[in-house]
Amino acid sequence: MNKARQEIDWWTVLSRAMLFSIIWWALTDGADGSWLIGGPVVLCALVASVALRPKEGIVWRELLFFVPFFLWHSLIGGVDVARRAFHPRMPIAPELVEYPLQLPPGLPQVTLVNIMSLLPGTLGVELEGQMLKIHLLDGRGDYLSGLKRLERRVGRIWVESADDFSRG
Amino acid sequence: MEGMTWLGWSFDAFVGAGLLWLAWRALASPDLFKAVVLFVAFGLLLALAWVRLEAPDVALAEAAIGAGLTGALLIAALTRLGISMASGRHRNNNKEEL
Amino acid sequence: MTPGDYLSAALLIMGSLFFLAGTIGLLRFPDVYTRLHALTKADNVGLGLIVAALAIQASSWAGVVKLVLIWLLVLLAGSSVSHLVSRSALHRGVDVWKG
Amino acid sequence: MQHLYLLLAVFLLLNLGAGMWRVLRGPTAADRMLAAQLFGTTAVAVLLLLAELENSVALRDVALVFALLAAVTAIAFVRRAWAGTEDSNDTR
Repeated sequence: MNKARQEIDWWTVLSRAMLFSIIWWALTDGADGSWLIGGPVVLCALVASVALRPKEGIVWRELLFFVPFFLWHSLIGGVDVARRAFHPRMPIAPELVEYPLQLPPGLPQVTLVNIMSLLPGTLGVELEGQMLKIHLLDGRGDYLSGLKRLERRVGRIWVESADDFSRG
Repeated sequence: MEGMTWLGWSFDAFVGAGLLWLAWRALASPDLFKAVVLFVAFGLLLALAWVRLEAPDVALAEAAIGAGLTGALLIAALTRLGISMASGRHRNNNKEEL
Repeated sequence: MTPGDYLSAALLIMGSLFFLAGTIGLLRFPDVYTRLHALTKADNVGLGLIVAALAIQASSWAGVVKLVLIWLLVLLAGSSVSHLVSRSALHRGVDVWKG
Repeated sequence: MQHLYLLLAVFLLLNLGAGMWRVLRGPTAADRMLAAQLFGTTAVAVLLLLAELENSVALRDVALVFALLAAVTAIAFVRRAWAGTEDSNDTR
């Protein structure tokens, strides 16, 4: 268990404490009296999440840049699929393709698969090592460049070791 | 205000009719897996009915227990019983009875 | 009606249209995989627009955060479930429909 | 505004009814499961609209529970019922 031995930097603890506090605050609609329970709950969540934290860390700045990118492209994805569903001739040409991944296994790959399913035309089907099976709604278009860009972006969000947190 | 009550009534009418119909279909379905999915849908609609009856606490319980957990438990029970998925691979393509 | 009301009314109507698109896709598309495309993408965008519309109307910031939290949960559930279902469909040997 | 909320809630409910067709027809179990997933998302939207309509915060909590549990049934389905043959034999 060298994971637990890793140095726990204060930035990780602080950012997570803040995140959990915000979630509690939102869940209770900002009721003041709720902090009597909320304090211990946030503390428990903090302890659990720091103890169970994966070896990859989040670069918050990259995540912040990723949010508008994701929102815009998932909107395009929705419009795209809606257009195909409403279109009288239903212009789809589904295809199952394999895509070699550059991302390291674990969280980065899983994030990619999950996010991909919300973006235009792609659906992550199966992850086998460094090979990802993707179902395309329309195999005729250019999907590769979009995927590569998404992969690079996801790769920048996750950094290898937890110590790099603060430098994000 | 007139339109408001009319809309409210039509909402309630859809929920009520949907509940009866779903209950009947779930009981009458020969395909047990289909019955489970119908039951889950029934739970969702019932939660909406509780909301309309101004009982959000009951709706909360119904959403958690009725639609969430019971569906999962019923599926687990179905698998444990060893009843093959009637709509699995072997009957993939034939049009089944409604 | 204030300008904010008009904006959120427009967002609400657009969101509902995406829900309609999701249902139409679910009914029209030919196989499990394509239906998953329709469901996850259209419904999540639809819910996102409705959440945005209600966030404009929300009276407190806590309400806004809670709405966003609900949307994120649905996003997470939707994308994970679509991955799991398509994966097991592939394992079960459900063929990919080709036009 | 109030009219719009209720109108759209009715519209989404009708949408749900249309999705019912997929539950009845299948053809595979996964298709039925997908329809159930659609119901979950639509129900969250309807609940949020009703919460706004009745100005009740408690209803948003109901929507939150729906969102949390939306995946449970589907995951139980994938893990238990629809996994490959090697999983369907175990009696855990």
